[in-house]
Amino acid sequence: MIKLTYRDAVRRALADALRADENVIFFGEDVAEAGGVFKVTPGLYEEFGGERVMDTPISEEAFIGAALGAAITGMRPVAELMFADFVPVAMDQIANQIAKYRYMSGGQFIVPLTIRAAQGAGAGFGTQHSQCVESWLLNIPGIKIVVPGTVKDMYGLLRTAIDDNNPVIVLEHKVLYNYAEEIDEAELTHVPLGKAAVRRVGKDITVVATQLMMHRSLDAAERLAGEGIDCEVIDLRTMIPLDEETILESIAKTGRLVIVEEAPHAGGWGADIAALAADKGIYWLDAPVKRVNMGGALIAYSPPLEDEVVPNVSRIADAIRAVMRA
Amino acid sequence: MIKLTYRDAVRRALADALRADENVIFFGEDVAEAGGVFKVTPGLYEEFGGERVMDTPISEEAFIGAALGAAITGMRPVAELMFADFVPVAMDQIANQIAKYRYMSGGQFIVPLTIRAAQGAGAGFGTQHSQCVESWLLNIPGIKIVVPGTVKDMYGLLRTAIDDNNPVIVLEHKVLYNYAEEIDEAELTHVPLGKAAVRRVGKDITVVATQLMMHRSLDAAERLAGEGIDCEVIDLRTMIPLDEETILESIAKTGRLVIVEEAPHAGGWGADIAALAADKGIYWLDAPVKRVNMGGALIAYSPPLEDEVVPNVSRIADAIRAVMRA
Amino acid sequence: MTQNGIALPAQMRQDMLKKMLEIRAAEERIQGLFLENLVRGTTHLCIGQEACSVGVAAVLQPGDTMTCTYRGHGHALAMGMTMKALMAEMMGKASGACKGKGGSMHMTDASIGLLGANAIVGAQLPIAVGAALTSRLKKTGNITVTFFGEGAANIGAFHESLNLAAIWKLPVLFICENNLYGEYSVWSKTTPVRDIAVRASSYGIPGIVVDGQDAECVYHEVSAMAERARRGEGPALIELKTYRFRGHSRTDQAPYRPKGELEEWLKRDPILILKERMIADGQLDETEFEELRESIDRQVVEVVEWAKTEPYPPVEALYEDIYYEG
Amino acid sequence: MTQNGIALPAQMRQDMLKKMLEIRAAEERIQGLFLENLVRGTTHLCIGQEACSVGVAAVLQPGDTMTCTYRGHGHALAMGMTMKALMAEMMGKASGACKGKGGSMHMTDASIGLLGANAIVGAQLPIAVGAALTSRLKKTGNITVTFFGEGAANIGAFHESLNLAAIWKLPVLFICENNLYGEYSVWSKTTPVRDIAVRASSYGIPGIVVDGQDAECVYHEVSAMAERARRGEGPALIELKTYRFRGHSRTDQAPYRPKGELEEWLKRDPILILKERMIADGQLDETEFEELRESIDRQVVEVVEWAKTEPYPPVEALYEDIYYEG
Ligand SMILES: Cc1ncc(C[n+]2csc(CCOP(=O)(O)OP(=O)(O)O)c2C)c(N)n1
Ligand SMILES: Cc1ncc(C[n+]2csc(CCOP(=O)(O)OP(=O)(O)O)c2C)c(N)n1
Ligand SMILES: [Mg+2]
Ligand SMILES: [Mg+2]
Repeated sequence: MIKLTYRDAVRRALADALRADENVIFFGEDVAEAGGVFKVTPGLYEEFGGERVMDTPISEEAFIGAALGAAITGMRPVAELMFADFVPVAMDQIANQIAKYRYMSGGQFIVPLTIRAAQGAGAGFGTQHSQCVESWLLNIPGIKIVVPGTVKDMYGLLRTAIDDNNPVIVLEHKVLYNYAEEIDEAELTHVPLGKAAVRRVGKDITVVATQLMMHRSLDAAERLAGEGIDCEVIDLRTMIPLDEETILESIAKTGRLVIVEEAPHAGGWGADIAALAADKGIYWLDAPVKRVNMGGALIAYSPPLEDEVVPNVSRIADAIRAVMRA
Repeated sequence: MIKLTYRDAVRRALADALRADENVIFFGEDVAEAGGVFKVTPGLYEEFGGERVMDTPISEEAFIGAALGAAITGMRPVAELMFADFVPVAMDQIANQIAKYRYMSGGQFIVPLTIRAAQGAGAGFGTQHSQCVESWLLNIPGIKIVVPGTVKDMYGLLRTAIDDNNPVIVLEHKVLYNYAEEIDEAELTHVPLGKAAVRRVGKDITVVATQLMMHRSLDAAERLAGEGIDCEVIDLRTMIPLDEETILESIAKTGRLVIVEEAPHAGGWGADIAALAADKGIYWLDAPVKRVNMGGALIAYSPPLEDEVVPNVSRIADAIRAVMRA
Repeated sequence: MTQNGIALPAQMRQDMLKKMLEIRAAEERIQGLFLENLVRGTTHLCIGQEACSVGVAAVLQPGDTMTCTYRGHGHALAMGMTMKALMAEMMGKASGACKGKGGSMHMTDASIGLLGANAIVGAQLPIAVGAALTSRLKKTGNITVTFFGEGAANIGAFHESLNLAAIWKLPVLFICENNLYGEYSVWSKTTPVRDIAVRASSYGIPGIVVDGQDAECVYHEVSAMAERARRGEGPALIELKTYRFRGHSRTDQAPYRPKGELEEWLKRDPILILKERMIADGQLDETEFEELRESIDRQVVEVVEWAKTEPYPPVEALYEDIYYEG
Repeated sequence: MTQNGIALPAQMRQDMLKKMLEIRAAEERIQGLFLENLVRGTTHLCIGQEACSVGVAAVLQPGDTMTCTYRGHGHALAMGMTMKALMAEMMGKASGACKGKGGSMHMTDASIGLLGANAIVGAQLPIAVGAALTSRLKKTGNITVTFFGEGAANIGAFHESLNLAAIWKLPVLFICENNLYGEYSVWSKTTPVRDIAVRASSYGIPGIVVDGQDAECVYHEVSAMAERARRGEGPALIELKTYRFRGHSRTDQAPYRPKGELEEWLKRDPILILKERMIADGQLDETEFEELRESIDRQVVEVVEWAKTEPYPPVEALYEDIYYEG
C-alpha cells in the first residue's frame, strides 16, 4: 500500500502515458521546466525531454488548436489549460474545431487529444479563477468530459482519456490536489469512460455528485445515517458519455433524487440528470427532484462568500432531508 | 396594418433605439456600409453616420470587449456577432468579463450592452454556421439571453434589451428573417424580458419551444387538434431570466410536458425546463417529460441530413402523441 | 512586389495552366449550381486567385500538409482532390470528399494532406501549427502550409499562431491571399498597414510580398521559404497580392468595388498571364489553349452530371463520425 | 532605451517618491498577510516595478481611465485608490474597493477611472479600447491606458486590440511592463523578438522602449504619447523595461532566475534611482527619506490593523450586484 495524492495521480498518469506511447506529448504554460503552477507535473520535462514536454507562450487558442493539428497527424497530445476558467479563451478551437473535426471531414480523422484543466472553488482565487466549467461544454457533441473525484479515478480516467481516440477534456478539481488515498499500486489501472461509480450504497435516496461535491455528499450521507436516512451516492466520473443506467437503477430503488452541483443553477449539468429522471425515471419518483448548487450567484473572493456559495455538507444534508420529508 | 418581416423588425428596433438615445451605438463586421451579411441593417449607417454605426475588423474578442469598455463608460453599445457560431471566438469576453464585470467590482458599473447574433440551422451553412448557441450561455450568471420567435417580439425584445442596464444576448433565428406578420404599427412596443407567451391555449399537454421550433410546434398542435389532442404551446421568449410561473401553471393544468429544442440533447436548455418540472411540477406530472431535439448529432451540410437533424413537425407530433399515450 | 524571372520547365507550366483552368471551370459551374439550388447555403469562389493555390501546391511534396479556408475549392483541386470528390461534396452527396457532411466550406482530403478547410476565420492557422509540430517531432522533413485572407490577419488566432510557430521554429508557411477585400470591406478599412507581410517582424520571421497573379512567381518565392522551413529554420509569412473576380459569396455583386478596379485586375488574370508567357515561349498556341479549356469544361460538365445522380447519404449517417468507436 | 534628461519639478518628484514608497510598503505588508492567511488565494506583487505605475499615473488627468492586471496593487494606488480600500479588499472585507468581491486580482475604483484589474491575461486590452471609444465619441479629450505584461503580448486579444484601436484611431496607450518573466518563463522562451515595442509596426502606430525603472523617464515618454492621443492621433505601444523583485505570485521563490540577475536589478531599484537624483539635486536628504519611509510604513501598518477589524460582507451580498435591478 502506498499513500498517493490526487496531484501525484495526475503526474503518474502522465508519466506512464508518456512512457507507454512515444506519440504522447504534453504541453502548456509553465508545465515543463517549472513543473506547472499547481506543481502537478515536475520531473516530466527532465525525464522525457523538451521535445515531448513543452512550455508554450500564453496563447491558449493557438496551442489548443495546435493540439488538434498534431492529433490528426499522428501524435497523441495532452494540453494543459491551467485554470479551467481559461476554457473560454480557447473555446472556438474546442467547440467549433476539436469537437467537429472528425464529423465535418466525414470521419477521415481520429482526434486523440486530451485537454487537462484545474477547476473549482474553495482556494480563494476569485471570480475568474474558481469556476467549474463542465456545464459550458455539455452541449457540444464530439468531445468527452471527465471529472475525476478520487485518486484512483484521477489516474485511471486520465490514462483512458489519453488512450482514447477522441478528444477528452479532463477537469481536475484544484481543491482535491492534496487529497490522498492509501492504495495498492496494482489498483492504478485504466478506468473506463462512461461508467459511474456507486460510492455509497443506500436504499432511501439517490445523491448524484462529482469531485468535491461527491466527497461532501458522502459526508452528508454519514451525518444522515445517524438520522436513519440511508443515502446512495453516485459519482458520475464522466459527464459525457453519461452512465444513465447506473442513475436509473438507483432511482428505481430509492424513488428519490438529489443532485449536487458545483455550478450555477441555470444550465448546470444537474439539469440533465433531473431531466433524465423526469423522462425515463418518472414512474419511480416519489418526491421532487432537488438540485443543490450555486443558484444564481457568481463566486466572490471574500472568504465567507466563497465558503457560502459552494454547497457544503449542511446544505446538502438539508436538501436530502427535505426530499425525504416530501 | 402593415406587413413586416422579422428582418425588418430588427432593423426598425435598431433604428428606433439609435434615435431614442444618442448613447446607443452599433458595430460589427460589415454592418455599416454594407448593411450586414443577412441584409438586416441597411440604411442605419446612412441615417446615423459613421460615428454611431461602425464596421469592425474581423476580431470578435476585441470588439465584443470594446463593447464592454464602452458600456461601463457611458455608452449603450449594440455589437453584432454575425453568425452565433462565432460566440466561442469571443467567449472569454462574454463569460469571464461581460457577465462578471459588475459583480467583481462590487456593483460599481452598469453594463448596458447588447450582443446580436444569428443562429439556427436550415439554411445549408454547414456544421460551423448553423448552431443554436443559447445552451452554451446558460450557466453564466450575469447575462440575459433572449430568443425572439415572432416579428413583434423581435422588435420589442430587442428594444428592451438595448434599454436594459445589463448585458443581453439577443439570438435571432436566421431562418425566420423572411418570416412576416401583418401588424398594427402601434403594437411595435417594448416587450418585457422574462415573460413567456402562451402561443396556443390548450388543456391536454404543454409544449415548450422557441423560435423555429415554436412555429413547428404550433403546426404540430394544429395537426394534433384534428386527432383530439389539445396542445398548449409556450414560447419562452427569454431563456434568462426564465418565466417559471407560466410553465408551471401550464403543467398544473395539463399534467404533461414536451420540450422542443433546436440543440443537441446533452446540456440543452430543455433540460432546465424538464428539471423544473421534476422539481416544482412533479406532483402534477402524469407522464414522462419528453425532449425533442438533435440527440447526439452535429449538423451536417448534406441537405437531407440537415433537414433530418432539426426536429420537424412530424417528430414533434410523434413525441406529443407518445406522451399523450403514456 | 518580388519578381522572379526564372521560367519553370514546360511541363510544370502546362500542369499549372491545366490546374488553373480546372479550378476556373469548376467554380464557374459551382456558381451555376448554387443558382440552380443544387448547392445550398453559400459558396466562396476563388476565381482570379487560382495562381495562389496552384503555385503553392506545386511546391508541396508527399507528406506535406495544408489547411485552408471556406474559399477552398482551388486549394483542394490544386492539392489533388478529384473533381468528383469536390463536386459530389458540393451537392452533399455520399461520394463527396467528406461524405457530404462538410460541403463547400469544408473540403478535406486527408489522403492528399488536405487537413481541412475552415469556416471560422483564422481557426485553420493553429491547426496547421500543430501539423507542423508533428513533422518536426517525427523529423519527416515535411512542411505545412496554411492559407488565409488579409481580413484574417486581424484576428487573434493569426497572431498566436505565428508567435507559437516562430518560438517552436516549426516548418509551417503562413500564406496570406490578400485579395483586397474581407467580405464587403476593403482591407484598408480594417487594417492599418499596407502589407500584411510587415507583421512578420513581430515574430522575427521572414515576411515577403509576392505577385499572387503569377503562378511561377508564387512557386519560386514559396519554394525558397519551403526549403528554409524544411531545413529547420522555421516559419515564414508570405503575402500573395491577388484579387477575387467575383463577389465575396453567393449572390454578392460586389457593389463596393471602385469603378474600373475589376477591369484593371482582369487584365492580370492568372490564367492569361501564364498562357501568354507560354505562347511567347512557343509552348502553347491559341488553338491548343482553347482545346484544353473546352476539354476541361466538358469534363467538369460530365462530373457535375454524374454528381447530380449520386445518392445522398442515408439519414443514419447523421449519427456516424461523431466519435471514433473503438 | 530612450532617455530623457529633463528633471520634473520638485513637488512632482516628491509625490512620485512618496507613492512608490506607499506601494512598496503596502506590498511588503501584503506578502506578510498572505503568509498569515489573511489574504487568500494568491497575490502578485509589483515590487521593483513601481516607477511604471507611478510614472504613468502622473500623466493622467481627470476623466482618464485605466485597465490593468492581477499585478495591479501599484496601478490602483498610483491612480489614487486609498490604502484602506486596497487593504480591506485584499482581505475580502465589505469596506474594500469592490466590497470584498474582487480581491487582490480585481482592484477597481470607477470613481478614479480605474476600470478594473483583470485575472485573464490580455482581457483588459479590449475593455480599454472600448473606454477610449467612449472618449472619442463623447469628445472628452480623455485617454485610456492599459497595462499588461510582456507575456500578454503573445495572446490574441493583444493583437486584436491594437489593430482595432489603430483603425479607429482611439486615444488609448498600450503599456507593456516587460518585467522579463511571464510566470516562471523568461520572455525569450515564449517571445521570438527582443522588444515587444517592435510589434507596433504591425498596426502602423508608434512603438517605444522606455526605462521602466526611471519614473521621470516613464513620465516624459508616456506624456508625449498621451498628448498625441489627446490630439486625436491615435494609440501607441509603450514598452517599459522593468523587473519584478519578487516571484510571480504567492510563495514563488523564482528559482528560474539566473544567478546575479536580481542583484543587478536591485541596483536599479526605482525608488533608489529617484531618491538619489533628488538627493543630488538637494531636494531630499537621507534622514528625510528615512522619515518618509517610516511614516508610510506606520500608516500602512495602521491601515492593515484597521482592515483586520473590518467586517466581512454579509452572505446575502453573494446575490447582489449580479444584475442591475431597475
Ligand atoms: C471568426 C469569424 N468571424 C467572421 C466570419 C465571417 N466571415 C466569413 S469570410 C469573412 C471575410 C474574410 O476575409 P479574408 O480573410 O480577407 O478572406 P477572403 O474571404 O477574402 O478570402 C468573414 C468576416 C467568420 N467566418 N469567422
Ligand atoms: C488567458 C490566461 N492564460 C494564462 C493565465 C495564467 N497566468 C497568469 S499571470 C501569467 C503570466 C503573465 O505574464 P506577463 O504578461 O508577463 O505579466 P506579469 O505577470 O509578468 O506581470 C499567466 C500565464 C491567465 N491568467 N490567463
Ligand atoms: Mg480577403
Ligand atoms: Mg512579465
